[in-house]
Amino acid sequence: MRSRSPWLLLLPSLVLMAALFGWPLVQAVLAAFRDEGGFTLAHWQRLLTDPYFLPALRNTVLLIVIVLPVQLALAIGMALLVQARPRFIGGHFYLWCVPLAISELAAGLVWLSVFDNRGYLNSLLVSLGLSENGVQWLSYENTTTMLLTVVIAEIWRATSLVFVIVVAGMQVIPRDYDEAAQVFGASLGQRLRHVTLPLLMPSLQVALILRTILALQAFAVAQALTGRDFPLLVGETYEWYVNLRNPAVSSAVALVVLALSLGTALLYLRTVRQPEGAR
Amino acid sequence: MAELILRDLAKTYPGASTRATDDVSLDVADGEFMVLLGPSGCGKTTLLRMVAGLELPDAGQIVIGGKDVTYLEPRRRNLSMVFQSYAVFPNKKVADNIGFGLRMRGVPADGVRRKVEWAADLLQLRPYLDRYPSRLSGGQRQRVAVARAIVMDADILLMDEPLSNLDALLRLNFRAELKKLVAELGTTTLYVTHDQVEALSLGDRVAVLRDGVLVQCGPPGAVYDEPADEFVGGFLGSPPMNFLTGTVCTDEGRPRVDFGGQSVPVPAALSSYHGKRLRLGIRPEAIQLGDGGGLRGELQVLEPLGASALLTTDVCGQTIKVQAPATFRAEPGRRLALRLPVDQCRWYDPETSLLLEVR
Amino acid sequence: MAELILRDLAKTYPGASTRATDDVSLDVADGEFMVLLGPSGCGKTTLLRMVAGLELPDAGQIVIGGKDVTYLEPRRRNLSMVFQSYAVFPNKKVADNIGFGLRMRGVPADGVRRKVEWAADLLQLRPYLDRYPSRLSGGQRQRVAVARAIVMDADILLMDEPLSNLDALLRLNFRAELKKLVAELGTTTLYVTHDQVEALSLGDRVAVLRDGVLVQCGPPGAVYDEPADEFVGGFLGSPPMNFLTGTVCTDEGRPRVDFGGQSVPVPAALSSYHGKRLRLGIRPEAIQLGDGGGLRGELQVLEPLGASALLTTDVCGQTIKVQAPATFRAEPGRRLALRLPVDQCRWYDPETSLLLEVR
Amino acid sequence: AGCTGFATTGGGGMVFLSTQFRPVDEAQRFRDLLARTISGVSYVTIEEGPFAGQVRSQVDAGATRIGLLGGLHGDLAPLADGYLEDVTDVLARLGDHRWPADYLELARAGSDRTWYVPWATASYILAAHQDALENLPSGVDPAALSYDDLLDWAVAARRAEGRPVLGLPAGPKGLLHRFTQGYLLPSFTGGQITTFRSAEAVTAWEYLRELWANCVPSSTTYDFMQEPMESGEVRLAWDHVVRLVSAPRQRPDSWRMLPSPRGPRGLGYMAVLAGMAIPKGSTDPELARRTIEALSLPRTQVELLRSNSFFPAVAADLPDDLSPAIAMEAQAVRRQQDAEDAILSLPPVGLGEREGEVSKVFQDTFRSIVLDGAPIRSTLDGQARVLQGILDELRVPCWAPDPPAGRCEVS
Amino acid sequence: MTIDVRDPVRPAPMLPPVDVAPLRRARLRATGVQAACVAVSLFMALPIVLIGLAAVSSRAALAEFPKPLVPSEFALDSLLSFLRATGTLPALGNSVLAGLYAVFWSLVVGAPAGYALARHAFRGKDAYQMFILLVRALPIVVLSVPLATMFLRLDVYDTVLAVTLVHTALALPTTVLITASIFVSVPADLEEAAQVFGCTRWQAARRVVVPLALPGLAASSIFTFVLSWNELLGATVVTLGHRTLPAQVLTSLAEASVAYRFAGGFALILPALLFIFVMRRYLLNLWGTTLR
Ligand SMILES: Nc1ncnc2c1ncn2[C@@H]1O[C@H](COP(=O)(O)OP(=O)(O)OP(=O)(O)O)[C@@H](O)[C@H]1O
Ligand SMILES: Nc1ncnc2c1ncn2[C@@H]1O[C@H](COP(=O)(O)OP(=O)(O)OP(=O)(O)O)[C@@H](O)[C@H]1O
Ligand SMILES: [Mg+2]
Ligand SMILES: [Mg+2]
Repeated sequence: MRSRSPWLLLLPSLVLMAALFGWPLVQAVLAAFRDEGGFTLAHWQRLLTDPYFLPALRNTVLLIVIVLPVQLALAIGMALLVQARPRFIGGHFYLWCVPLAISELAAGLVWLSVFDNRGYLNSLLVSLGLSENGVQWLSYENTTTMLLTVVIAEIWRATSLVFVIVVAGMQVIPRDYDEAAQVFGASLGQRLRHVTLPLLMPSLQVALILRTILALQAFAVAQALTGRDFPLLVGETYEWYVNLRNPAVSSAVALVVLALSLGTALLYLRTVRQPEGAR
Repeated sequence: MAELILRDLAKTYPGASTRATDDVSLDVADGEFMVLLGPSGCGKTTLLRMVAGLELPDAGQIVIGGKDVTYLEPRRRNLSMVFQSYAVFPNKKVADNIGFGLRMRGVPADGVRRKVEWAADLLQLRPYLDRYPSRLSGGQRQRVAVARAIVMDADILLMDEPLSNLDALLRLNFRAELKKLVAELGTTTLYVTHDQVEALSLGDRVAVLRDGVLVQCGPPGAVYDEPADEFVGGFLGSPPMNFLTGTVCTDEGRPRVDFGGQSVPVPAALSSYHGKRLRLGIRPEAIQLGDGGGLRGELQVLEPLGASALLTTDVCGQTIKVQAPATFRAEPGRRLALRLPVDQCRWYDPETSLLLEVR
Repeated sequence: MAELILRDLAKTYPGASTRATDDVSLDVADGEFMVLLGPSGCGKTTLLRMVAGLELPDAGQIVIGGKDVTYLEPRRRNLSMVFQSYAVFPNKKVADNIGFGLRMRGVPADGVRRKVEWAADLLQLRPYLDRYPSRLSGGQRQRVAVARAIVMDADILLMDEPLSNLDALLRLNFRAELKKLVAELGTTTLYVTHDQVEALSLGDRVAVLRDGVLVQCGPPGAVYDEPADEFVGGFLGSPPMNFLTGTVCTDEGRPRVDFGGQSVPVPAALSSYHGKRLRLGIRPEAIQLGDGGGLRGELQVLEPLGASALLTTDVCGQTIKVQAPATFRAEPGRRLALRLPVDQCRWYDPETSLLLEVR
Repeated sequence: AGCTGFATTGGGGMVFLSTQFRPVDEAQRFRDLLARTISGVSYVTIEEGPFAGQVRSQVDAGATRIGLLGGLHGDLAPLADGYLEDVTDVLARLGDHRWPADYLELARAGSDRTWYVPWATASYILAAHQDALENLPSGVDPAALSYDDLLDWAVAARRAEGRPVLGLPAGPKGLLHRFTQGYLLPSFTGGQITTFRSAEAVTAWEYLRELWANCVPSSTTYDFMQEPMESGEVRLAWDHVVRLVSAPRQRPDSWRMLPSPRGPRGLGYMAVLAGMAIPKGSTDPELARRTIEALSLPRTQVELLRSNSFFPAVAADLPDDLSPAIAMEAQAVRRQQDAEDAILSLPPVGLGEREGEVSKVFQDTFRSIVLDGAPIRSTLDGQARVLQGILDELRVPCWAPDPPAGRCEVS
Repeated sequence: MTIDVRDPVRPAPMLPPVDVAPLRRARLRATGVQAACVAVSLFMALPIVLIGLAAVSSRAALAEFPKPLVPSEFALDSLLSFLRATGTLPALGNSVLAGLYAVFWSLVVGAPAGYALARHAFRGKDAYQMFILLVRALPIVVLSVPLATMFLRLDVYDTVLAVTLVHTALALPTTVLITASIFVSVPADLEEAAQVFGCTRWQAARRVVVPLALPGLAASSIFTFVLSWNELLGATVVTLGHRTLPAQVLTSLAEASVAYRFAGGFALILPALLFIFVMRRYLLNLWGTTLR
């Protein structure tokens, strides 16, 4: 039964992807290296001298490095809460998935209404008398608070994604293993480290890969909150493509995003995996 | 190394209509080896899980070493357990599985390794220490589960059918080792098995459960020889005890029981049952095939069992199984004389099916 | 209702260094009940899985009912199987689990229901038909797996330790029913068990595997009485056969074997081994405790086993286990006279450990 | 509907694809207007980016599904060559509507044919709240501000309120670059491109720095001034008329609309031009032409002003019954246009799709100098090189207010 | 002779009192868990409540500072005009169609691939995974024009089918990876049992594996639907007169006044909330008790 080729099952997806995106993809890659005169690196030069590019790269990486671990930890924590089956878990669970339903833009708007100068947070601070005019959370001068707000908004918006994957993964782990670990004296932390997380590896791997890739694609939240004061790589892609009408440079940025995504994905595939033969 | 006391443990699974264990009380002395026996679904696993703390009782109390642990978290009970489903961690190699509990306790790596190798040798798992469980056979996996439990030197050792998938030889060897081990360490052990031989040879005492109720508890010999009720007698022993219904009558002042044409003499104590119906219980191996005397039965089936032969005979319409020497040969239809030694006969009240005190 | 032929089946698991089955050839006649015996990890499950088509052999051939099925998909082989791990579908209620195979075959609902109820009654699963397997005890789950397999009336029935988690009584009953059932339907059966009694009482023939090699295959009595090699003798029987090493000498022209001080007479055929070392194999239950004659052994341990007592004795530094009547009583240290009936003695070559043809 | 889906264009009919009036309420108002004007046309809105993509891919594939296009000059000009029909004839037929020559010049997009029919215009002005007016330094006429007055005002207002109240649309979708391009630089230097790195430009940027210091810091997130104005965060704002109108519309009494300030060289201002164009292979060129004609009627254009606050592109008399907010805007715009020292700046002409990059030069300059505090001189030199690079590639003449020399160069 | 159920040989020892401290701890822990749940719920829900409240606030109420949590004045006009606008309802229909189609097709195409990844070890596995991620990893904006051209040539331009295709392809990586991670956890012996009992591989997967993998399928369905529901650019470039809801209105949201933005944002999330509500049961697994 192991002999039949898995490629038969993979074929439809391969065909669909190749047919829909294959050619456009090649074109995009070519565009980044070509102008009328053939091969050129001019677009990359243009990109590198652009004052937004390096900050965008830095912000993107920074955001992912901060947000991802927090989300992962939070999602696992939330999934464990679900496993504990407290009362009203159905309701809680539902609320926790709700951000999934919210488009990036709407999410940005929501948090803008909170962090805006005259938003809910400052309203609260002012009415509590903690501050006279509120804090300028989103001011371009406050890089830290700006980053903080984007981080909070991203955590709010996208933790559900990780959470749902992790919960789905936890649902299929037989309870035996956890019970055995309990009997053998493992504390909650040890059970997590030795039993739950390793068994969850496939799901964690997927959650990490998808989350990283999607995080690299997300910019509407940051844009809604901070405008271009907090540029992100994908935002730059849009900027170059849509507003500056320069598909070539846009493709170049896109390729940077692509490289980052695939690089991290490969890293996860190699490191976050169950050893061969386990399970 | 602790005494285990169960008091009136009751547990009903959510949604179930009957109790899984029904007021079970059991005292297991420090270092004692207690075997739990009972038909499938009688609540053995449930009991073990309550002792382990994986299931909380609805009522009752569990005391380990003088300390109440009824509701204590499993990991604070200092016990170890072989799960009926093995529950061997699929993500850990065999060696890590076996050493798991020790490592959780903070035993240094060196000590863990030594213990693991010791257990692996005992259970013939040496060649597999470096494999993942998915690449083991069923019996090998079960042995990993056993090894994981015995390395722990816990106060209480719970084993739920730990040898069910092992071959006789391995079992035999391990049984002996286990007995020695437990005796050396003085671990209090609660052991579920459906293997009669195991139960009788391993247990200091045997507790028989039925539908969640503890029916009898005593030394193996006592439970085997003097089953407290017909259920125990019918359950223990392979083949089980024979039961015959008869009526007490008196012949020349001495009471006899008549099975519908044939009768046997019974102890004088049974005279008070004159005219009443009684149930006679006798083990197949207690019946002697004589040349005459006793009951006459007609041979129906002869099954060779290797070390012995099992005869199914008909006595006045009631079936009696007899264990005969392996060398016994006879054709079905032959008439046999079955001698029932009086001291091997047990008497039961047909209504309550409880053992009657005769002596 | 088909003959099963296995020819030189070899299988090495990817990444494993040794063969799981090593050129196993076995013919199971139409309607025959073949029992597979062997130590844990010897390749029994692997063999069954190859027959089922779940594992493809590296070499060799499988023929069912005259048709080569070596590489055929499992579902076209018309067989059914009890998995060692049960593999009961957790998402289906017990009734649906049992009826699964029938429904796959398109049997009408009514017929399925009838069959399911029949099997449920047979395995005492009636009260649980409407439950999900997670709410069953281990033994109950195993019975579901068995029920699922027997309702199928398949050509070939594969059972991998199907009763390992059941109590003796249930086993006994089911065994009888199974035997009847299989005989009625004429299903060819391949049955893995480690229970000796089961193997000997159920099997038309018994096949013994060791490290992936088929060591002996024959009727239960033959395998038990005349183990083809020391391994089989030591493996079968509980307690297993005793083996004693001795040297052949001739006393007054009649050959004897000397065990280091004591000797027993042996058949004349063994004269040719004069001066050579031999191994004597004898079953514990074949040894008679006499008043004199035979070998003298010193009692070391007496274990009561219910239906009998197991004596461990020392004869000239070699251990002999003896099965004595349950009533036997003696203190360790006592000297016993052990009579070894000549026709119960088997002789083995100490080099190859193969049985010597003596008669 | 299984595969095709449900039509979202209302009645169906010819698709009028436009980047204008995207917000739901605006789109709805325009649809109503359109329905009153001509039938069989569905108005579909789209963002600027996909707009160009759509038109290009449809025309390239030879399967145009659009009848009529609407967009700003900047949206349509890049498509001029190859994707749009020549509408010179339409313009000729409508000759009596008296479009300003500047607009017609733009509509040619640097060629000798007309690619779109000017449809509506808009401009950028100041809006001031009553509270802010109270802080106006004495003696200053709010309707004739200079840039220094504006700065003084902003400072005064900040002192009075305890926080800055001047807002500029420096968000990602904000139009601040139009402020520098069309207002600040022309007012200070008299040019847009040629004077990009002049000494006067340095003064202008120094000024902007100072002004920015008195701006609401979250200005960098403002795309449109309407919300901060409504919320009271901003009391004094500069933006596109459409993006200013909602606060005064709600509280006409609290707000005043003012012409933009003037600088040393005059009052630089910019007009935004929307146009209608016919894509190559239009589904219904006839109906498209009729629609253009109908929407070019002065009457219709006044209605557009009423409903969507875009000013007529044709010469039309504004009626007296406009809503107060629009009337105020109209007045401010007119004052701005009619000032004797007015300097009209155009959005780039003939740059096609590189227009955005020119805008980016101004945005980036703003960012470096004002936000990041980079030295002005060197920043201007650096950006001038980028600008020059683009212009060199395109070899186009300059546009107003720069002198239309043979080739445009940063001096 | 005695029957010693209670074993009177040993005197019954004095039993310590039942120690309920662990129960108390457990209750405390349960309370802690509940508190944590509530905290997370608040964090997750508060912004939704805010946007909901904002959606029904009047413009004046939105402009207040400091804002009270509950708006001083309610108004439904933004929300209503939003709903009444031309095309909103058909667009809603299109979105639902596209979402459901995309869920269906991504499962049909993606789940088998996920299954193959989970059950087979084969060369090129990593390469396949990377390829499938490639598309997600490249910002789709740079693909938009060629994509639209292609659909025009294929004559499926401006249909829900086109949107479905794009969304299916976009959702495919998620579907493949999530389902694979779940299929890995479904014991292989169940599938083998099904095959022995007469199932084809396909039937075995459908009858045994799929029900057990339900949480994973639900998770990936949620992702697909939500992705399709919120996806803007792809839908914008391949449609014109048969827009999905985001393409129809989301475009304008960024430029509308706050009141409209909140109203629009809120209107967009409502149906997705409903969908999640339905799928939640599968995620939490109806048979949660039966699976272990
Ligand atoms: N998937 C696998 N990969 C590698 N080796 C395996 C795998 N499955 C089984 N083995 C090895 O192959 C040998 C035979 O295994 P098999 O499961 O057939 O044993 P078995 O006779 O059924 O034993 P048991 O009675 O313990 O179930 C064992 O030594 C086992 O370790
Ligand atoms: N989770 C559960 N929910 C409901 N009923 C259950 C559950 N687990 C077990 N039961 C029922 O409780 C009874 C006792 O189960 P238990 O597992 O203790 O039996 P057991 O003695 O271990 O049997 P076996 O020898 O078959 O393993 C059985 O009838 C079983 O059906
Ligand atoms: Mg059990
Ligand atoms: Mg096996």
